[in-house]
Amino acid sequence: MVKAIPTWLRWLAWGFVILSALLLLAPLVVVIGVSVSESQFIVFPPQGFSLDWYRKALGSREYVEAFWLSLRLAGLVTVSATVIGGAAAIALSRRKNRQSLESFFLSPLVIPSIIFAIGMLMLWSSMFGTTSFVALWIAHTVVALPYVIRTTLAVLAESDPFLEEAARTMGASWLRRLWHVVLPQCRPGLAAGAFFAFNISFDEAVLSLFLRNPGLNTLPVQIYGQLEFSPDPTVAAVSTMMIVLTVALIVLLDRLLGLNRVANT
Amino acid sequence: QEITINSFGGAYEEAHRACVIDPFEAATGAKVNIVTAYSADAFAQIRAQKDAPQFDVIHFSGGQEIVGASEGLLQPIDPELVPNLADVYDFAKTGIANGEGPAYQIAAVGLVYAADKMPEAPTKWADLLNPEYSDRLVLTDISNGYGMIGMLMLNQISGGTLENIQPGLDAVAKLLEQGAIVVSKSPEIQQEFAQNDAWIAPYASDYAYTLQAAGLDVKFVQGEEGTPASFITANLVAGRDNVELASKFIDMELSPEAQACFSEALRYTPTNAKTVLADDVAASVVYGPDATAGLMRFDPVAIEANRSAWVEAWGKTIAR
Amino acid sequence: MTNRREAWLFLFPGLALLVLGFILPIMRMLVLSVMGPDGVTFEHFARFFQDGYYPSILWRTVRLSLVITALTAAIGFPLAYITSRVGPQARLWLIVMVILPLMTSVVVRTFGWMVLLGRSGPLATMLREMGLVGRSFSLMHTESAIILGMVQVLLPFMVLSLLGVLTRLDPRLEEAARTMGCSFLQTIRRVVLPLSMPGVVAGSLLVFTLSASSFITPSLLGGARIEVLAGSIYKSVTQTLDWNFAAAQSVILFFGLALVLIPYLRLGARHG
Amino acid sequence: MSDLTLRQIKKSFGRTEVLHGIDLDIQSGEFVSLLGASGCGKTTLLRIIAGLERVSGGTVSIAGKDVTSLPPEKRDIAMMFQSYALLPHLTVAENVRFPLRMRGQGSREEQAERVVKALDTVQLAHLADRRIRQLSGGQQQRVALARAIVSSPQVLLLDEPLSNLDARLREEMQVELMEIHNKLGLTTIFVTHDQEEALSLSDRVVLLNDGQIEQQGSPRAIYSAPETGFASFFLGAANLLPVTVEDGPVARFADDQVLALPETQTERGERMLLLRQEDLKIVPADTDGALKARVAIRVFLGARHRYMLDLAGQRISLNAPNSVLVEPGDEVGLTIDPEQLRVLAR
Amino acid sequence: MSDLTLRQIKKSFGRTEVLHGIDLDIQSGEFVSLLGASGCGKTTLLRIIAGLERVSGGTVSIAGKDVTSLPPEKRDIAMMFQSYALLPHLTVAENVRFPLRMRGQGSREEQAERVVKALDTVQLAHLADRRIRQLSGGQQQRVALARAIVSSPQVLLLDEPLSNLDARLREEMQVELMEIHNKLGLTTIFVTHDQEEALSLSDRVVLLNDGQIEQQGSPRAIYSAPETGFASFFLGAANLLPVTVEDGPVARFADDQVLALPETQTERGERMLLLRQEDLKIVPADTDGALKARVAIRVFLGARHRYMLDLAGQRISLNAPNSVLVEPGDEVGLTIDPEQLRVLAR
Ligand SMILES: Nc1ncnc2c1ncn2[C@@H]1O[C@H](COP(=O)(O)OP(=O)(O)OP(=O)(O)O)[C@@H](O)[C@H]1O
Ligand SMILES: Nc1ncnc2c1ncn2[C@@H]1O[C@H](COP(=O)(O)OP(=O)(O)OP(=O)(O)O)[C@@H](O)[C@H]1O
Ligand SMILES: [Mg+2]
Ligand SMILES: [Mg+2]
Repeated sequence: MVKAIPTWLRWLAWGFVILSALLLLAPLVVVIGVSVSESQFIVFPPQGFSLDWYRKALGSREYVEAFWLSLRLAGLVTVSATVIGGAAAIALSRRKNRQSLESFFLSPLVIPSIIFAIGMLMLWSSMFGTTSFVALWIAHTVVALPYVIRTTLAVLAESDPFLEEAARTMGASWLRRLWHVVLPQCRPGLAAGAFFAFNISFDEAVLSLFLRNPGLNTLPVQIYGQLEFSPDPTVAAVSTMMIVLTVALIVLLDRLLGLNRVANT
Repeated sequence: QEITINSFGGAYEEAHRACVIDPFEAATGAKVNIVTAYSADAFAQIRAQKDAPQFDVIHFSGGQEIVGASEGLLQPIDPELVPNLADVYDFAKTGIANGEGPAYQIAAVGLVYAADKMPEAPTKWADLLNPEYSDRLVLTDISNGYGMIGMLMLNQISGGTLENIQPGLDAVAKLLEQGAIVVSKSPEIQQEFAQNDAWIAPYASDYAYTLQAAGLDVKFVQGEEGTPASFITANLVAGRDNVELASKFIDMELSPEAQACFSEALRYTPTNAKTVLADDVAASVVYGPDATAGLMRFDPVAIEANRSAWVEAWGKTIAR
Repeated sequence: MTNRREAWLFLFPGLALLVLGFILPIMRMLVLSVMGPDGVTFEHFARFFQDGYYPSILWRTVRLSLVITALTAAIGFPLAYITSRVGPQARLWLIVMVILPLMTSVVVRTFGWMVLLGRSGPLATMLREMGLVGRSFSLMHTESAIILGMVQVLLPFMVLSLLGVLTRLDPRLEEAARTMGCSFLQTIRRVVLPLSMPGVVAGSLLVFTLSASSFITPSLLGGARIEVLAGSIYKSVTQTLDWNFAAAQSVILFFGLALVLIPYLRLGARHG
Repeated sequence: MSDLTLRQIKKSFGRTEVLHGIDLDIQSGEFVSLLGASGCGKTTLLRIIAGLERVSGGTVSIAGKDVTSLPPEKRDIAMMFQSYALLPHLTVAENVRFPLRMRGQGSREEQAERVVKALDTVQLAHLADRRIRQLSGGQQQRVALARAIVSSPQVLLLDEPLSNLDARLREEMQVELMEIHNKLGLTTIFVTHDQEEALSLSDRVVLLNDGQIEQQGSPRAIYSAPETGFASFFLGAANLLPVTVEDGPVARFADDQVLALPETQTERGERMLLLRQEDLKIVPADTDGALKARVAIRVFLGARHRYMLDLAGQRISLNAPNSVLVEPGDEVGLTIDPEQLRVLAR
Repeated sequence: MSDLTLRQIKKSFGRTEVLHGIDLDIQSGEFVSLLGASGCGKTTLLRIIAGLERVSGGTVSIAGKDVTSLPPEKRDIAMMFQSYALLPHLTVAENVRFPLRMRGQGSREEQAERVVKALDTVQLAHLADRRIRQLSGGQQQRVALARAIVSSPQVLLLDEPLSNLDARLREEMQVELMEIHNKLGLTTIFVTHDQEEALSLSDRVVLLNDGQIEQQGSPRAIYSAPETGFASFFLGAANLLPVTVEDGPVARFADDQVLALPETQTERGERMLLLRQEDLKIVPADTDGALKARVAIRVFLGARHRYMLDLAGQRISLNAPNSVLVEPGDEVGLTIDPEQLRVLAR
């Protein structure tokens, strides 16, 4: 059985997980440490303990506004990228000859975002005038699209082609088939893609930097600006709050919906 | 009514707000929208947005106004609308005729050093070449405006000119060999001083003050060989329709009160001759007609003409 | 609805978005690569290849990206496999562990690395105290720093791409292999790995392109002296204001990556 | 109401043609079995009827209407897949309810009721809430069967629906299938590899051989009058022996034994003689007029024994009830009613 | 060389126990069939022997060595999965070669040779380069079979290896399996749902009922002397009727017909009478001493007919050769040799 793993390998696996955790989490430990440091600088190990930076971040209108804007934007991008990208991936997975289309959908990954940002700004200005939330939304969706497509395609490659056929013989129209058969099948891929989309948008600095206007200041841009001129641990505090929020959200979702049960099927 | 401007973020933006924006809004009842954008990003933005600019007033610290003016992105300032312009030192408004905006602040570039660590305080640019300091020396990439000035200064003391920066590059190469490091962003300088035992760096007075304000024991000195300056200019963007209000904003930035306020907050050198500074502030900035006259400015036109080539040459020099 | 209509309905939004929202804007930029003061010119490309400097940056970019991709795959595959096979509770925490890095801003995370790797960071201090390195030793501003930082940043992309595929593998195939004399590790190599190829391909495509086109982490960790092409492009756009050259570099980067990717995509197609 | 007509159906995968022009008419309400060797194209034919596979040539019509390019969900069919194709993310009951939901048949309560009934039919009501992966092979097969019969389609396509069930259950399921078929008057097409199942259940048996219809007809007709060697070989447990037909008429075996043929046999010369197993009777070796053979192998089958006999240098096989018991090595006689003998071309 | 011993094997999935303590000894070289209803735990038992499933209790030993926690690859077994478990990324030949490669048996050429031989055995040599997804169901099953037999393991586990094959092919495969078994002396454990297959192939039949061994023994023993109602019901095509055993000894049916029992029957009272189908003979209704029954249903099975008769208010079934031909509605007589009658507890 899969459970029949040699003991030494089991230990090795645990060692490996611990090392990976170290690699993945070490910088975060620094960030968390810095965020509670009394020092004005980003130094580690932290000197003293203070929650001033949290107070400062939460008290700053810019941070709070930027946070909500980013959240709204990332939420919308997640939806649009997942819907559009998921649909494209499903259509692609059914095609026999799909290589060129597939590479085409990958192209936003290969062009540095600054080029896209400037091009987008030029085009938008010449066509619609000043940039708006919609411009940012479109741009982020474009960048997030390939992630959804890749992850979904990968999962669909392993799926049982008979399932959809079976649904067809049971009279399922294309929409119902999509909803009841195809989507459950690509759920792990879509979930990963959606998560990437959210994260890409939430963490995207370059496009946001160029497409913004006074009312359109996202969190990464805010952090970026802060760091450029006067780096202080506020950014660390903001990041730490993000970390805590993420963990809380995942655990909550798990308690409420049983993520695992869902992920298991 | 409202206007849109860019500011540089962090402490600068706070000062900007306190010294200019808030009073301006109070005085005119207009609203000022701020976009936090560094000069380089801001320039790229207005260039790309040529068809529909969103900024009314744009501030540059790296000489971008020269390119901007030549590309017609900027609009010449009407002195009538900016009365305070008359009181500004001449050298700070040389480009007005070309369409460039006036400098409303000057950052002096000199030597920033860790007072508690340096064996003895540096006094001149040549101290940077001291091999003993080399592995504690922080240079700044010339993609950064202050970095460019620092390099040109090194070039000058090594015998180079604006026509020939090779001596400067050679000096840099030697320093790097001896262990100096190059950073490309301001926060990294702080990082180096705060965490990594850096001792000395050629950089600007304003940033030295930021470091001090944050609690680091650093000092700023002007090098004996001269103090090159970086000008922060305020420019009108072409293609916007409330020029009058925007001009009024620039006027406010040039006012003695605003300039004094800025100096107080961030230790910039004022450009309005009528500015009066408190003594403690005056002591730590280059202040007064004589002192300011001693500031030097590398010919911005020459810099712009050569920037691309220099950046490339610099890149090749420092490349590992 | 016919299959064909359905396929187009599904593809259309993506295609439209990409053409209008991506191809159109970047074309505006990319045509600059062949524009000179007097009409069409290839001088920007010529400049790129005039000496070894820019090609060496391109080569570094591709090389680093390949190393980073290989490392993330090497770390990500076992991690994803373990994640997909442990109990539900452990899986939840492993997933949290993997995606946490993504939830902090890249810049901030990179600062974490700068602190860790710097001259006075814990790592250097430790090595120094063990007498292994000199006073000015620092991992900062090395290619290793870039690789380390990027691997951490990109590992989640690899792991999550693989996880979806791995959780859907039919466990009976692994069992069958075991009864045919495969040890556990051989099963992984002969059965799990080939079958999860679509996930490996997806993950490494994302990681490869991301590492080739990102510049914040490389420029912070690698420093000014170790330039990558995306950083150089960014510099051309914002500092030297030479957009034509920036466009030319982008075109070259595009083709450089395509050269690596096309055979790879083909590989993926064969497995999928 | 829904006659199904296939005309010249061809199907190729790449360059290999697997169906070479199938013509088939199925009456509404008929129960048809498709019989044929492994890989002969049975599944492919079902899939074409269901609309899952595009034909390379030919037309499919239902009730006179050409449906060749109608998508499967528009045809009123239910199909049970050879590999079951159960949806892994749903429970047993949800799987069975699926076609009802998709077709919007009945209210929620009615659907639930019908699901329970279908699950009862396949004796799985106690596992309604299980996940598919937690079922044994036979249980999965029964879920698939329940899912196929739960909605009452015009045409029911079953691809080896009972292959993984034990004989008891299989018999019960056969009865259930018959009852459903009779009650609802569905047109049912049934793929099976079990001849007895095909013969006992269906109104008509269609025998496929390598992508072509070899013979079709009522079970009795096809069994008792196979037209080709393949048909007789495949359908009955038949033995084919080379003989020379001589005047008499008699058939002469290689070892010169002769067997009387019915008067109706007029052709002469080298032929194949078809000896159906159940027509052969083992009698004492010295019985008059009996063929002589030697017992080579005896296999116990429970209710009967299987014997392999050597007759005229050929190995023939037959099943005999346990009441007849001879030992390997024994010489035995074989008698056969001349009327049951059939002579085929070599 | 490799006796296989199971001791008190228990297995639970979650809270449901599916094996309740199985004790089984299998001699080296034995051919054992596992027989049982769908879902009774056959596959689970095979998986435990293979080492794929952890036991909840009990031990497995091979050749006297406890292997309960030995991983599957360390046991010298080959298993054919009910769901085939073919590797989709490999071709047919590569799939078959897989165990040889993994076990490092033979050089490249030898392996290729053995692959060809195994594919020949299952009559698939012509499809060696196909991908698995391009095969029909029966072809896939045969590839799985070839993969199981290609290496010569000590223990061969086959989980319904022939369920998707037509009768002809199935018979041929049975012969091949027997030959392989005899030639190599493998210990073979064979799950099947086909009683005749189990009885004809195996040295021993193990009858599982709901996670327990109901009875085991040689085919003849288990068939002719079922110890429980389940065994007789499941194995033989047997009819069980409630009777009252009275002095005589005779069995009295519900409608007061009586049937003589053998002298050895000493118990009296309410019992079940076991009437094995093949022991029952249909005779004219007026035959002396015959039970009277009425024909309810007749089903054509080709070589024979299946009759459902109403006897004393109960439905019984039996198969009769085509030579006996009665019509539904007819009254018929049934005779049976008293020695073949068995009386079981109610
Ligand atoms: N993962 C599981 N969780 C819960 N129950 C299970 C699981 N796997 C199998 N079972 C149950 O265990 C019992 C035995 O299953 P097993 O597969 O051994 O049956 P089987 O005898 O092989 O049946 P079949 O002839 O139908 O293949 C079945 O009733 C099945 O429902
Ligand atoms: N995708 C494919 N590519 C090539 N050949 C195929 C493909 N699918 C099926 N075939 C071939 O077509 C033939 C008919 O297949 P089909 O599945 O209809 O057989 P079947 O009669 O159902 O057999 P079985 O009883 O074994 O299920 C087989 O020989 C098979 O190898
Ligand atoms: Mg088939
Ligand atoms: Mg089973």
